[in-house]
Amino acid sequence: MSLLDITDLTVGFDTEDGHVHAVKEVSLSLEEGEILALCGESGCGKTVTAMSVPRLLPPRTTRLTGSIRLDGRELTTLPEPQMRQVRGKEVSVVFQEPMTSLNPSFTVGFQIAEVLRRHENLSRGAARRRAVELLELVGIPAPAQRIKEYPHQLSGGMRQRVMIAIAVACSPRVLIADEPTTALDVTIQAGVLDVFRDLRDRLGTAIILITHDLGVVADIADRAVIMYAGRAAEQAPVEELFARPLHPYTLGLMKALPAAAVAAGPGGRRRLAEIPGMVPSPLADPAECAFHARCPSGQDDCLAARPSLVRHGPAHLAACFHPARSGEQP
Amino acid sequence: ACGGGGAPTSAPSVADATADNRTVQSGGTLAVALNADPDALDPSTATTLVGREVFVNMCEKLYDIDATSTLVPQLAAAMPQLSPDGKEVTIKLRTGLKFNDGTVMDAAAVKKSLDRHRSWEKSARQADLAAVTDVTTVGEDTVKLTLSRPATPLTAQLADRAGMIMSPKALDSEGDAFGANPVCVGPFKFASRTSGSEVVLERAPDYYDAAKVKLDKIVYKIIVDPNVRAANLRSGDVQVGDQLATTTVAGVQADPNLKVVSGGGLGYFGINVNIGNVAGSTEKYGSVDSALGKSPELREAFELALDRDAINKTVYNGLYESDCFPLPADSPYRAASLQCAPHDVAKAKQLVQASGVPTPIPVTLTTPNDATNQRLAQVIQQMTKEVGFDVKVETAEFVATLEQGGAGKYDTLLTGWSGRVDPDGNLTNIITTGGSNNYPGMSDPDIDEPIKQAAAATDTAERAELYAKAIQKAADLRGFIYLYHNKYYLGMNKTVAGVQYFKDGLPRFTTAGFTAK
Amino acid sequence: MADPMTVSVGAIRVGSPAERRRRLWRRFRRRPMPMAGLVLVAGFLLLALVGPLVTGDPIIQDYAATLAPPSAAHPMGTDDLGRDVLARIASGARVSLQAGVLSTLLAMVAGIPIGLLAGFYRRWLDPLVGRLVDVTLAFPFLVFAVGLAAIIGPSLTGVVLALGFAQLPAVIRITRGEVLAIKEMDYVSAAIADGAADGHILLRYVLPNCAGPLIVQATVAIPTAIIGEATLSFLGLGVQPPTPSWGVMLTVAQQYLDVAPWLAIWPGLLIALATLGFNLLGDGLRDVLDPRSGL
Amino acid sequence: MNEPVLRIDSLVKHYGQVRAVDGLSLTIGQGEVLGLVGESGSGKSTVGKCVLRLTEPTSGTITLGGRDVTHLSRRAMRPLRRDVHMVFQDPYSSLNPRFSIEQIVSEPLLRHKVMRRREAGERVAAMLEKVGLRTEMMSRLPHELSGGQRQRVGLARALVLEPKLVVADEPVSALDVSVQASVLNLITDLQRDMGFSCLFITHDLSVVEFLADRIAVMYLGKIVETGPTAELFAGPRHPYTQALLSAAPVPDPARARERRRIVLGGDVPSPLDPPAGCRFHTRCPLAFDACRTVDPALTDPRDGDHPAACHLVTPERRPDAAVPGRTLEY
Amino acid sequence: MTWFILRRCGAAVIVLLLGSVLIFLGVRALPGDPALVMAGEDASPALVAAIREEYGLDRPLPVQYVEYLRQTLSGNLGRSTQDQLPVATILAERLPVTLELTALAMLVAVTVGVLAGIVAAVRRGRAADYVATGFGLAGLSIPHFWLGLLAILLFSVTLRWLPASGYVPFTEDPVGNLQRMLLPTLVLGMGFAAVLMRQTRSAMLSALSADYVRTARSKGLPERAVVGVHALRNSLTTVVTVLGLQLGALISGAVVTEQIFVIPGFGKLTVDAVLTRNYPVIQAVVLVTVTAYVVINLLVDIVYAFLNPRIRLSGASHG
Ligand SMILES: Nc1ncnc2c1ncn2[C@@H]1O[C@H](COP(=O)(O)OP(=O)(O)OP(=O)(O)O)[C@@H](O)[C@H]1O
Ligand SMILES: Nc1ncnc2c1ncn2[C@@H]1O[C@H](COP(=O)(O)OP(=O)(O)OP(=O)(O)O)[C@@H](O)[C@H]1O
Ligand SMILES: [Mg+2]
Ligand SMILES: [Mg+2]
Repeated sequence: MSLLDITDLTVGFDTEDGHVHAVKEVSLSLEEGEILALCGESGCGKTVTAMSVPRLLPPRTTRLTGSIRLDGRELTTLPEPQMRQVRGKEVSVVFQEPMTSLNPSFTVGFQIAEVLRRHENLSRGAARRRAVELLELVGIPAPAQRIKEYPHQLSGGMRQRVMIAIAVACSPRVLIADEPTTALDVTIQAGVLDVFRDLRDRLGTAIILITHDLGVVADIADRAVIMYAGRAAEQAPVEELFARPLHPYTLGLMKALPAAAVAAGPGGRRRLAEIPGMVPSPLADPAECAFHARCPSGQDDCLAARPSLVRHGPAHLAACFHPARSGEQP
Repeated sequence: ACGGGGAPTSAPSVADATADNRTVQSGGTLAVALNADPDALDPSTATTLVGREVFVNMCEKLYDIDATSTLVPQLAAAMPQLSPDGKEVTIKLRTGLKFNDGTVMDAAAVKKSLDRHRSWEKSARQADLAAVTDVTTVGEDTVKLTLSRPATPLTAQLADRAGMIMSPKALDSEGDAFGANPVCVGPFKFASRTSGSEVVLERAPDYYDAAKVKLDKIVYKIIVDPNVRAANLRSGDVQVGDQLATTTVAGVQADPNLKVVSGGGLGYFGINVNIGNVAGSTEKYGSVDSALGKSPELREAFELALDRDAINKTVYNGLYESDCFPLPADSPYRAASLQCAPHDVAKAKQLVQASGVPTPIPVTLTTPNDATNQRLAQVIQQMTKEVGFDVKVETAEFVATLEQGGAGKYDTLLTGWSGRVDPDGNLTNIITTGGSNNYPGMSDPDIDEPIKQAAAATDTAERAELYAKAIQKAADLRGFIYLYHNKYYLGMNKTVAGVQYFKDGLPRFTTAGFTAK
Repeated sequence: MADPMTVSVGAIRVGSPAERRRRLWRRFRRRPMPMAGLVLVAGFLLLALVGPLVTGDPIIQDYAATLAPPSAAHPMGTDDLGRDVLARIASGARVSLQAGVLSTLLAMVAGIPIGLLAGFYRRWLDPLVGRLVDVTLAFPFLVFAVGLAAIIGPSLTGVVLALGFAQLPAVIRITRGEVLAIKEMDYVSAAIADGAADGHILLRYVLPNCAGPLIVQATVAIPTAIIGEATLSFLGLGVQPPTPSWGVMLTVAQQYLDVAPWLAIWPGLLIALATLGFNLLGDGLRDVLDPRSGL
Repeated sequence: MNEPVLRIDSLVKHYGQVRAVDGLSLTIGQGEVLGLVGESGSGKSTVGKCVLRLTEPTSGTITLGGRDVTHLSRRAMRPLRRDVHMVFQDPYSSLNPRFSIEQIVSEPLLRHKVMRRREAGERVAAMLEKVGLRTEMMSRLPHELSGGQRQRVGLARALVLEPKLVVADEPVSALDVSVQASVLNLITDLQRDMGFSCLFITHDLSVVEFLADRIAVMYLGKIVETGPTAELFAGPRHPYTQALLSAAPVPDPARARERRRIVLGGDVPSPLDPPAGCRFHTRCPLAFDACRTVDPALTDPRDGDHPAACHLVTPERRPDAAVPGRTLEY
Repeated sequence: MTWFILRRCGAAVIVLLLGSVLIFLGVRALPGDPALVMAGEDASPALVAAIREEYGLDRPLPVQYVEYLRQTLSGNLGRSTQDQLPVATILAERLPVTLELTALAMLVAVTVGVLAGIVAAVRRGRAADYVATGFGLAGLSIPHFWLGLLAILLFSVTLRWLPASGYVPFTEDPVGNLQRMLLPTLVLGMGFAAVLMRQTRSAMLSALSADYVRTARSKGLPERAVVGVHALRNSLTTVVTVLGLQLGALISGAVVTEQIFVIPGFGKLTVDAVLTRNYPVIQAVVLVTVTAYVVINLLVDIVYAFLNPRIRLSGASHG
């Protein structure tokens, strides 16, 4: 049994335009101290998958089936009061937009202390002292002063560190980081990624890292799940994934990176590999391979049925009828 | 009493207030709803009817009227003594009277007040006392007025604000601001005033007839909206509601706890037709360029088109008295010769046709913007439409209508006059040349002369005859088309008795009180 | 800032303009409240535009039938001068419509250019306009209206002017706010970079993109103006007799509350329904035009 | 040598107290693609806006095709605008939502009276085809297009007048990898075909590495290093460039984890109050006394085409020469 | 912050000056000669002239304005032309009445409006939301005066539960005062409660969909804290601003309400003064309302600044 087990998670939303199939039959697991990357293009369901765990999706429109077990405890059916004990304590979240994710009206100290007082029953003073320690932990200089400041007084990188401090305040088992560095500059991003690595090493926190940047995946993740149109297309340990991508979509993503083209060789007519076409509408869920229309190796059988996730190596799964021959270089 | 063919409309039965002789107990506060905010409570400057309503219980005058509108002495001991040439008036005063601040009321005090009324430049009484050239005291209890000409209406003026006597002590201490804290001789004395909201009077201990006074306090509440006034009366928040709108009389009457008494009838209401007022009523008159202004025949047609009884019934629930002359039908000064022409659409049409003016003839009717006047205007509009007039109604605030009237900036205009006991007060200023209220700009020696002569005459019948001449002339000229005499309706809780309500429409509370349970 | 999520739903959004309109209409139609609003407003417009043609003369008086309760001849009864209340209601709807629409139009015509210029030329014009808006806001509307009626005489024109003036600050503020936002849009920069003249940018780029909030504002302003007209007429500052307006009718009705309550019921009810209709419609439009609130 | 298409001399732009650009010079030759990189807020966009006179420079000169345009009136500037166009970052706000695609693309044609409305249609259709959009898109409204398609429309609008210079401000940053690849390919293709020069602004090093002939690196309103792409990537001279390169994520787990990264401390200082001396000294691992007081000039130690603004980069004290106690790593 | 407050104060002063000119000119633009009004039925040209001189109505406008400004600043508001009472005294009598009315109405509006707004936002799409939204729409759609009339008809005339109208000072008869203020307060307050409810609801809705609220939820905070601390605090700034802006409407509303319920307050004073061309009173009344509006909005700005750390700490404010 893993720390976190997600089985057959299907999430949809009722909207005015119809039912949005956001996530379909996704299964994944997370081990203690592991950094699992969820990647894929915008709208492929990364956020929805991850937010299903702490149940932070809008309750009135969300239709969720499947099972999410944390340490064997089923979260999908947990009553809301207990769920609140899980949120922030066992599962915590770092959001993408550091500016808007912090409440502009309260000091960062208050916002950190709040979670401590809620879950750890710390006194006001103790919570404050702990907040200072936490800011130090995430690498903010002069933390004793910083806790008295308001979010708008901090830079983007610092705000994101504050978000992380809030998230790790109660030493959660699972930390979900939704594109934590996308809004940050590269030099800042490097520092923030270091904080995650450090937390994992020191606290053993398991991290689900959502990103669309394969560079970040390569840098920090242990394992990665590539999602496409709400489904997991491929799942593998990071080295394996980069060395032997099986799904044509994964391969396409890797080849589309400018860095890949540059690495492929200097000068001349450099071109990036394109993935033609567009992501299918999440309003429909046809029983065919969602990637078929854009797939270079697609064949008729891809239209007939939907490929399911098949094991191709010890920990390497791909959902494709015609996977790239292993060894094809990205 | 009035022409127009129909029998006079019978108003709903109204009890006669003066006939209410139930015994009342001593004490209590009477809440009275007034229909407007009085102006300054200074007899010299005051100009409003509501002001007079307050004064009547607080500031007694040399003379007063009684239930039959006969002039009677009040602070004076007797009716004035006239010298043979009519130019000297001797007034004997009652003795032993005190102002409500304890000061003794004597001839000196009367002289001081009369002089203030007469000669203070801000006094609105100057016109009333214009004939008086000097006031002298003869001993403690007599004053003598010297006149420039014989002036019969003077006694009536002295029965109104011009005859109110103010405490000399208060005049000395308050000066021009006497109105903010007035002191007179009266059954009640001024206690306090909240601007626009209420005036409070208290029983006056120094009053000479204090034993008659039962109420401790009168609170006048200013409630402008007639429906709210009626509602307050019904809910018991006030026990007396002044000047009920005709629309609310029936409702109040139907209430088992309330009764309605009527008074007034001296005033009148009608249509000014601008026939000569081009630069202001006190300036030189000229010729007005409007169909009605130019043509007496069209004016006649306009008047003939109006069904006064229908107006009274539709607009006023039949509660007023239709008439076509400024003096009430029961006035001793009204000659029997004065007869209204009957409502006659056919003749009106004929006149219009004969005039040769193409129809519809445009007429602008300026109207104060209250609901009742607007209703009246619309009825006039409809009635005259039939004979070929196209009346356009233009409402303006009351104040603006007065100004337009004075300045002659109107075509036709609805106005009224609150009415005076002496006919002179209803005529001189209004239909004689240069009168400040002569909005139509009527000017005719056959009007001016008889009125002037009547002011000097003392015999009632003689005066009546003179007035009849002037009035008939004015009626032919049709600068003002009289419509009706308005009556005042006073709503009262049945627990209130002893209220006196006369022709002048001023509820007197001297003897009023709450009935013993 | 780009919203990455919308890129992904791009697929849903594809469609011809007609399709898009149909989609907005569908979103709108599904909501019961805005639809009710639409029905009420349509009814009101029908009453105002067609009503007077089919009902009787609202002015003709019948002294034999004053204050008659509703009957077959007079479905809503008659008033104190025996006039048909139904006919007066229908004509009154016209006055309300005029007061509502004209004053709003006036405010828009005067306010939009001011707002556009203030927002566009922020440095010079904006502070001045800001202060003027403040003063306007500080001036109690009714005092202004009473004063205006006193100056130009009570009339529909006065009402429209006063109501239009009262709406002006809102229109200026909304326009200005929109301009400030739109000015930051890259498509405006692109037009400037192309060498477009200011006038062209204001009219072709900025103005059309302010339309949404301004339309919503109009649907909020019209009912306010309808009530405003009624209030002013109620205070005797509105249209001139014999023209019926709902507010005037209420003033008259006020005198007969106990003997002829229907006189007060009809105009009061219609004012409430008409304004309710516009308010519901406005709420609905706001929801539909602002996609965020739809989710 | 030919007159450069664009020359910027000691450009200064202050927004009130904010020193967005503070003495910047650069040139772009005919047909050259210059990549301007730097972190958020370093003043990249401001440079672009100054070139197009979307904002008035505080001082300095801007020369377009040999003509000083810094102080031209708006009217006098108008004819010159035929030759300079801009592509924006945000595919949502850069197209007027009320205009059809055809209107958007034809606007420049009509404005500069190149042709009349009737003829413009064909030209627009041709241009749309060039950027890979079907002509039936002409009647669509922007919100009916996907992000990639919108960006293509933006390109079509910028290129329809065949300008000599295109300022592209982060044209692909908001796009998903697969879309980004096709737009980048498109830009390279068009640039080669049409031969326009390009000021390409981005914060993504891998993009400029793929696309640019030359690169200029900005830090807090100044250029700290510039040089031919390959040379700069191979041997970055300024410590900031070095840090930037080392922090850029590499989509290869092996390389990503092996390489040694220079993690910069702290945040980018506020442009409200930039540090005295070398602006980078607050974060520079190699800073010494002179850096705090003296602002280094851009110099190339080898008198080549690759100058850097660092006290350590001098003919005597070459940056790679060991300074006691400090080493540059890369 | 200081800079911010200073700037706001400066703006307020400019608004007040502009306002005073407007008031002065506006009053003089009213047709109807006040002297004539004062002279009344018995007006004679001499009397009118005397009054005109007494009130300085015969001097040129700029002179009158400067004089007016000088007198006003020195606290001398003149005497009412209606009853000779000093305007300052009248204001002192009337102001507390309107203050009580508006304060009570505000209290009703804020309690009902803000609470209903919060509940509606939190229970969006459910019965409570529909009830609150319906109430909000009704409040917007039903004219004040109509509501007032119906209230008097029902509660005073038909049921006789409450006095129809009038006013008793609180100090004289607290129970009577509250009894009389109940209906006007409710009538006036309900309209504003509706406006506030709608504003609070939409402010709360946008706050509730803000990222920081999601963050608060992700901390496992109870809904009470999420709504009551995080969302509410940020909605309050909007609500406070709306409150300030609504003040003008509240004053207008008070005019009508006072007219219907015959409350001797500022609103009634205003209308009466205009109708009687009581220049000194009109000027003073409008000046006081405008000043009140400006001052309250200044206070609102300052409160806003305190609620909003961005302004409090930097003073940088745009727009
Ligand atoms: N609350 C919601 N209501 C309706 N649809 C939603 C909602 N949240 C997400 N979706 C839809 O679900 C799909 C998956 O969204 P999700 O946010 O998980 O994508 P993502 O992979 O995180 O993308 P991004 O990289 O843009 O964050 C999208 O099509 C999105 O539009
Ligand atoms: N209109 C403006 N008013 C005031 N300050 C501005 C304005 N535009 C930009 N700035 C400031 O100028 C500095 C440089 O901004 P600029 O947009 O040029 O940076 P950038 O390098 O393009 O950043 P990014 O990568 O975030 O787009 C920033 O600090 C920014 O806040
Ligand atoms: Mg996401
Ligand atoms: Mg930028």
